[in-house]
This record gives sequence, structure tokens and C-alpha cells, in this order.
Amino acid sequence: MMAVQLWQLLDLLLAGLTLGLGWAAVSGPDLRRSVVFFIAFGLLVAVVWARLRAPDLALAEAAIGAGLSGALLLSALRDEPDAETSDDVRGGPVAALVSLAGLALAAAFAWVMIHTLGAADPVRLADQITAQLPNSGVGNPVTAVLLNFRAYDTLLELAVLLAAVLGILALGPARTPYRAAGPLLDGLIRWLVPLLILTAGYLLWAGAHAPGGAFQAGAMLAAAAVMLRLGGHTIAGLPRPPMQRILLTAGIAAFVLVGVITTGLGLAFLQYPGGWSGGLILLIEAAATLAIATTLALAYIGGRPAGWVSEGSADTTTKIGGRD
Amino acid sequence: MTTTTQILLASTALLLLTLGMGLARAMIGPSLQDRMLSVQLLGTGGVAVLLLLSPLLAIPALVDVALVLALLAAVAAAALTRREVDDV
Amino acid sequence: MSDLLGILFVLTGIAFFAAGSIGVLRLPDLHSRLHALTKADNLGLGLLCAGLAIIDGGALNAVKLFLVWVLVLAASATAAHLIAQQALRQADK
Amino acid sequence: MNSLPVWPIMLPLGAALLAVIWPRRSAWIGIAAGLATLTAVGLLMAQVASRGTLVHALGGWEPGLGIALRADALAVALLLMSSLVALAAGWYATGYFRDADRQSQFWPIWLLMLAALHAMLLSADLFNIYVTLELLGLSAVALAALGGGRAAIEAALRYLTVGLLGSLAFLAGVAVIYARYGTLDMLTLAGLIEPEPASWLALALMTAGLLVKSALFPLHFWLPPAHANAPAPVSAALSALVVKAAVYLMMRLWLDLFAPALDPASAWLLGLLGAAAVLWGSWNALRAQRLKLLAAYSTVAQLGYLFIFFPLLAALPAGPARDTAFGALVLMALTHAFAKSALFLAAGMIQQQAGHDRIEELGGTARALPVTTFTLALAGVALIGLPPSGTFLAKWQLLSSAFALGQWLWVPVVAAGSLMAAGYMFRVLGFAFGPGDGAMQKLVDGREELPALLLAIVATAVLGLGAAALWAFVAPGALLMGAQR
Amino acid sequence: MLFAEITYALTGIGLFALGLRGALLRRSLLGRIIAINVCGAGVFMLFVAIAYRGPGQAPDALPHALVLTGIVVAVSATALALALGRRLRDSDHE
Repeated sequence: MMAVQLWQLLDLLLAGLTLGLGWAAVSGPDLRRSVVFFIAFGLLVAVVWARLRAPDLALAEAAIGAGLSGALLLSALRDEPDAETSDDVRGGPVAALVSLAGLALAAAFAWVMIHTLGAADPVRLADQITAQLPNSGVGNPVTAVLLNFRAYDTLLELAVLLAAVLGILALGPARTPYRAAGPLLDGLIRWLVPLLILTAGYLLWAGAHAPGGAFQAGAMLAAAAVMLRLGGHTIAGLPRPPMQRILLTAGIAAFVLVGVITTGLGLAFLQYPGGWSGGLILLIEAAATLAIATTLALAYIGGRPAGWVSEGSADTTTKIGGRD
Repeated sequence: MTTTTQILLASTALLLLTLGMGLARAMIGPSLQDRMLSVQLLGTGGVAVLLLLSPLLAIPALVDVALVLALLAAVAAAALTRREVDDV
Repeated sequence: MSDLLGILFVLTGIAFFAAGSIGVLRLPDLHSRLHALTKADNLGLGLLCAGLAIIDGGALNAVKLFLVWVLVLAASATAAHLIAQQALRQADK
Repeated sequence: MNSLPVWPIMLPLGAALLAVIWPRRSAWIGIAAGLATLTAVGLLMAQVASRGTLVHALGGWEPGLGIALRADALAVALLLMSSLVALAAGWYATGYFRDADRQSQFWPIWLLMLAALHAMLLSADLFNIYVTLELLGLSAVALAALGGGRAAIEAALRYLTVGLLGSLAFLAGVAVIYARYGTLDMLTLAGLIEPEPASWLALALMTAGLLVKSALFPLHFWLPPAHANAPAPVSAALSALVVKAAVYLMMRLWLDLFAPALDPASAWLLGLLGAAAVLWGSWNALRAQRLKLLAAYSTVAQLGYLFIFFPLLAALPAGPARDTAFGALVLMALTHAFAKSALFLAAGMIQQQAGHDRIEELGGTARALPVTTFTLALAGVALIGLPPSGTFLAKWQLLSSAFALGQWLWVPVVAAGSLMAAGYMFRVLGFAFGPGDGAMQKLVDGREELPALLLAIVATAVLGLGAAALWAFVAPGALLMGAQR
Repeated sequence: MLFAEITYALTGIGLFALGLRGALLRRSLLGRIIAINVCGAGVFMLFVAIAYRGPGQAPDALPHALVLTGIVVAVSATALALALGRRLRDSDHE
């Protein structure tokens, strides 16, 4: 009895803290405060995923929140000379109206969810997933959903990543690189980067039967790239551009090739032939890990690295399609 | 539910409370470094909470999550403080 | 019996965290806050890891917990150094 | 298992990868992929015409646990529209982007956008639709930003943030559906959805998200700057196809999946917003100073007509009258896609030759670019709704359904919208035929004018004259999944 | 109905509304992007809360997989938005 109440206390604390941090992150006007609170918010959300028994998500949130997205936002903050602007938040009657509408939406939403969760059958697809897990080729149900039952979602998700990074590359050259690191940071990077790569390999391999998988592994590799760039490595440890192009496409290519082969065998698209599931999933995940890492690293660099465009043409952001 | 579990549970709640208190510094600032300081505290605290939750929820993988968080604990501080080549 | 010892470690660890938080909140300037933070949370996490390792009793888990502590120690020292350095730089300007 | 539904998605997706790896060959890869995709769509259409709706269970898993692709007449008709418009606009793009690097940046994103469109049209899974919405949104934003100028980047950024909020609202609706009904497969859901608060909340959230993406008044504010400042072939695809995809999802949700849970009167809200969009969009198109901005506001208006069909369709009982009205809605959407893409491509041609697209300085265009001016006139015929365009037949059906149901309100709206459309199109043509200062260069390579002309001919003549065939193809599918209850 | 399930579902709804409000009211791009991310985290939390099936019970893995996909999409969109914002700032200085 006592323990139940302690859990409830813990849940209320965690939920309250998350809401408070979320509120602090969205309410301005100081942008520096918003960024710092958002990074803190990400850390806490990872704890919430852990609490709700979603270790795969906690891993992903920790890897991406503490690694890439924090670094991305802090770089963006650097570009904001007027980060403390006081007119960043709209006020007046519009603000009051929006707040009121938001409150009404939240109230209606909450009322419906309380009734729905109270009445609905909580089994949903969980039993079906458990029943088919032995046929999926992996032991971790989340990996089974991502790489087998709903592999097509993951294929399109990799396409989303590709579209975003191609958009970023089309915008212009890379951000200014960082100065070479001092001895202390350099020392840290020297042993941290190999450790991050090792962890990525471990997460990729573990993903088949335990929490982990391609995205978590890719995010760890991307974090290694971020560290390298922060230490003064201009292209964040990436290979030369022609190889970058191949790596960017590797994940989708593996999916599409496997899919085309399975349809050629008369099976459905991405219907792994019996006994092959485990191996094919590992193959696709390995390719996806490299693709995700390259994509996120290029996104962090923030534009075309040197040598991305063809030789002979100046790498400037050319205006086309008539004058504005 | 053993006494040990209950004490660990209470410790986790206490730790969260403590971390929430430390976050007030992120609110007050005044400098960006001050705010970053309390994020650093929350990072370490988050690792601690994950380590505590692992036995409480019987999910060993949460230690891996803590490991990942620990590996990346310096990234934000580095991103905040590193200077670009053409910075003055 | 070993549980008791473990719990003792964990609770002491939490106490150090609390001290760190209070330090970050109440100390007058950035450098003393940094100092309080690194001392307190490193010790706090170390004690907590030790306590959990004792309670769990498994060797692999103990190694992992130790690794986590070492990593946080290194990261925290570097981070504190970087933040302090930047603060000094900005003060010079 | 019949794998035909997979190819309209996988061909452009695979080609996008090739275009990333071989940037120098990207234009060739893109055109080849466009032709291959069109062929696949043609084969799929033949199958659907002879055998009816095709379902492909991806991964071989039962839909629910897995994801199903579903090709019915409506989806296939829109697939044909999108692969044709994309092929013509892509052909035009090979001449439009003079810089080889721009070509190599354009093609992979363009192909990803095409894959996203087709994936959305074929998806039968609510969460998968969310992923396709994001893929479509992000690739569309990346393309819109290719213009490179300040106005283009600013518009792309607003397009992105607004679109993301729309997707999240949609996703929140999906969460409610999963919490209540325990599945994401639309075919399963069609038999489950009840009139109750959870359904209404889910529909409200998804609708809010889709209305943002389909730019229905008053959520249209992001569209004119984004569509007017993108490169011309991109504007064509955005206006003709991307907003249409969101309207397509609205049709699926309101007329099909959620229809049993709705009071027909609730569709009036969409009709009223549509009517406001017709009036507001047309009025702003009349006042526009730039040709591409005029085209963008005209899109706001033309999307409005599509939403006026919703209260009519909701009120009509199942049967031939409803099927006919449904066919008219599809015809209207298709005609607009061809006419508007033709208009944007023609506008891009003028902008490149004259160096601007200011309407009042278009004098001399008719002499310098006769084919393009003719294209403008043909597109105008379709946008106004003159015979023999598809719009004429569609508006005719709209009005006769409105009379039959006693929904008189829509009649003056359609009349006013058509009059204003005539006003803005004749204004453009008036200046184009007027005397010019001769600053415009005469086009050397006439082939570049061809894609726009072909699109305009499809809009004006082919769809109008072939409407009966389209009706026969689409109408039996007018009652979609709900029919399986 | 589980206490944790409903607590975190309501937290998710709260974050969704907070993020929406922030995205509509903030003027700076960075502020808006952060708000959109908070809004997204709210929707994700709703999914994960729905998946929770109580202590000692294996949760429903499907929403977890969906949220993982959602997180990737959110990161991609954030990176693209920040790059666009930087390009906009550069064009102001040109």
C-alpha cells in the first residue's frame, strides 16, 4: 500500500517537473533561457520514458537530446545576437484569446481521454505483437515493429531524414568550423569518440533482443561526429563527399533492395522469407545506422561541406528562376 | 514490496525534488553559464534517477540509458563554450 | 545486511546531491557554484553507484555502474573547466 | 500477391537515391523515373478498372499489425494526375534550372516529394499517413526554398512551422483513435468508429491539421507567399498536387471513415469556410500585382470550391446522385491540378524571359511568347469554368446538386467566384496582348513552352471531353470503405 | 484505469497545449521551434502513456515504435528549420 502511494508521489513529481520545464521552455521572452530549459526538458522526458517502461525511447531521447539536438540549438543560439529580446512573445488580447483557446482544448482533450482510457480495452495490438514476435526474427518487440511489422514506416522515416538533409545541403555552405580544442577537451574527445563508436556498435547489435537499434546507434555515431567537430575537426570525421552521398542513401537502399527482391520472389514487399528475417533485419539496421549517422552529422554541419559540389563551380548560393 | 525498494523509491522522489530545486538557478541565471550549470546538475541527477529506476522497475537496460547519458554529458557544455574560427 | 549498507550509501549520495543543489542555488558567484556542483554531484553519484552495486550484488552491474561514474566524472570536470574558462574570457572583455 | 501498388512509390524513391549518388545524371534519372512511374500507374489503373480495389499487405502481415497499401479508383485517379503533372513539370524543370548544381539539388528532393505523394494516396494506415504528411511537408519546404531569395526562404520557413503544427494536430488525433479503437488500419476502423466524443475529438484534431495543410480559409495565410516565391516547376507541384493531397485525406475522413459518426450538418462548417475561401481568394487574385501571386490566390479560391462539395455529399443519400456529385468533385480537383500547373509554368516562362512577372508590365508577351500566352488563355478557360473544361461540368454538377438539396447559399458564391476568375484572367490576358516595350527576348527553344501547353490542353479539352470515362471509373468507388460495413 | 497512465496522458495533453500556445505566440524562430518540439513531446507522451499497461506488465510496443519514428521526424524538421533560419539571417546581412 505504502509503495503504491510512493509511486504515485513519484509520478506526480516527475509529471509536474516535466510540465514546469516545458512551460519554462516555451514561455519567453529570453531565448537563452528557453534553450537551456528545453535541453533540461529533454533529459527529463528521457526519465519519463524510462518510468513508463519504454527503455528504447529513453535511449533514443538520451542519445538525441543530450547529443545532437542540444548542440544544434546551442549553435543556433550563437546566431541570435538579440537573444534577450523582450518582444519575443505576443501580448494583448490575441495572447489572451490563444491562451484561453489552448486551455479549452486541453480541458476537452483531457475529459475525452479520461473517459476513453477508463472505458477502452487496453490490449489493443499488444497481444498480436507478442503472438507474432517469434516469427519476426528478433526478440525485442519494438525492433520487431520497426524493422518487420511496420518496416515500411521506418523506410519512409529514413526518407524524411534524407529530404531534410538534402534541403539543408541545398541552402548553402557549411557553418564556420570551430577552433582546435585545448588539451583538456582534446583529451576527452580522444577517448570519448572511440567509446561512442563502440557503444553504437553495441546498441546496434543489442537492438535485436534488448533495447537499442539503428536509430539509437546512429544517434551515438552522430554524437561522436558532433564532438569531433566541436574539437575543431571541420567535417566531423565524415569521409569524402562521394562516399557521403552513398552513405546518405544506404539505409533506404537496403530497404528498397530487400523489398524489390521479396516481391521478385512472389512475396509481399518486405516480407522476409522464412528463416532470413534476423539476418536481413541486421543488414538493414547496419545500413540504416550509417545513413542516420551521416545524415545527422551533415545536418549538424549545417550545409555543404567542402567538395560537395562539382569541381569548377563556385560554391555560392546562386539565385535562379529570375530576379526577385 | 520490500523495505529496501520502498526506501529506494522514496530516495528517487527526494532526488527529483532536489533537482527541481537546483533548476531554479536555470530560471534566475543571470548568465548563460549559470543556467548551463543547472543543466549539468540535472544531467548528473538524471543519470542517478535512471540508475535508481533500473532496479525499481526491474529493467536492466536503464543502466545502458544512464551510460549513454553519461557519455554525452559534456556535449552541451562543449557546444556552449567552443569558439568558431572567426569569433573574436 | 548488505542492503542496509547499500541504503546507507544511497542516502548519503542523495544528501550530497541536495547539498549540490543548494550550493548551485545559494552560493554568490559562478565559480563557487561550479565548485559546489562538481564536488557534490560527483561524490553523490559515486556513493549512489556504490550503494546500488552493493544492493544488486552482481559483478557486471557493478562494473557498469563504476563506468557510468567515471564517465560522469570526466565529463563533469571538462564541462566545469570549459564553463569557467568561458566566463573568464567574457570577464576580460 | 499483387505488388503493383508498391511501384508508384518505390520507383521515384529509388530514383531519388540514384540522383543523390550521381548528381551529374540527375535530370536523366528524374525524367526516366517519371516515365516509369507513369507506366506503373497506368498498369495499376488497368488492374483497378478490371478487378476493382487492390490491397497490398506490406511485409505480408495482416493489416493492423502491419500496414496495407490500398489502391481504389479515387486513389488511382489522383495518382494518374500526380504522375502526369509531375512528369510535365519535371520536363519543364530540365530547361528552367540553368545551373547544373541547382539541377542536382532539385531532382532528388523532387523525387522524394513524388514518392511521398503517392505513398499518401495509397496508404490505408493512419500513422503511416502521418509519416507521409511529414515527408511531403519537408520535401515541399526544401523545394520551395530552392528559390534562394529572402522572400522564398521566409515563406518556406513559415510553410514549415505551420505544416509541423498541422502534422502534430493530426498525430494527436491518431493517438486518440488508437487509444479508443486499438488499431490504425483504416479498413478495420471503418467498421468500428461510433458516434461518440472520442471519434469527434480525433476527427476535429485531424481535420484541424489537414485544413492547415490544404490551406482552407482562414488557414490559407501561408500559401500565397510560399507558392508565389518558389521556382516555377515547384510552385506548379505545390499548388496542383501537394495541397490537393490534404484535400484527398479530408475526403477519406469526412466522406468515408468518419461518415457514420457524423451529423450531415457538420459538413456545413467546411462548406462555409470553402465559400469564404472562394470569395477571399478570388478577390485577392483580382488585386494581385504579380502573376505568380495571382495564381497562388487563385489556388486558395479553387480549393474553396472543393470544400463546398462536402455539405452536398454529406447530405446526399447513397445512390447515383451522390456518385455523380462525387465524380464532379474529383473532376474539379483534377482539372484544377492541370490548369494551375500550366498557369505556374507559363508564369515561370514569362518571368525568365521578361525578368519579372508584374502583371501591368506584361505588354508584348503575346508577340514574344505566343505559345505561352495561348497556354495562359487555355488555363484561364479551365479556371473560370468555361466549356469545354472539366471545371464547367463540375460546377454545373455542384449547382444542380445545390438546387436539388435546396442548399441555395452556394449558388451566388459560385457565380461570384466565376465572375471574379473571369476578371483576373482577362486582366492578365489584356496586358499580355497589349503593346510592349520589346524588352522581352524572343524564345529560342520553343520546346520549353510545350509542357505547360500540354497541361493546359488536358485541363481544358481532355478532361472535359473525357469526363464521362472518368465518371464511370470513379463513381462506383464513391462509397469507399464505409460500404464494407 | 492506471494512475500512471492517466497522469502522464494528462501531462502529454498539457504539453501539447502549452507547445501550441507557444508556437502561436512567439515571434522568434528559435522560440517557435522549441515550442513545436514541446508540442510534439506532448503527443509522444500521450502515445507512451496509452502503451503503459501497469507495473510488471510488458507495455504495448506499437506506440513505442511510432514514437521512435516521430522523434526522428521531429529532429529532421528541427534541423531543417534551423538551417532555413540561418540562411534567412545571412540574407539579411548581405
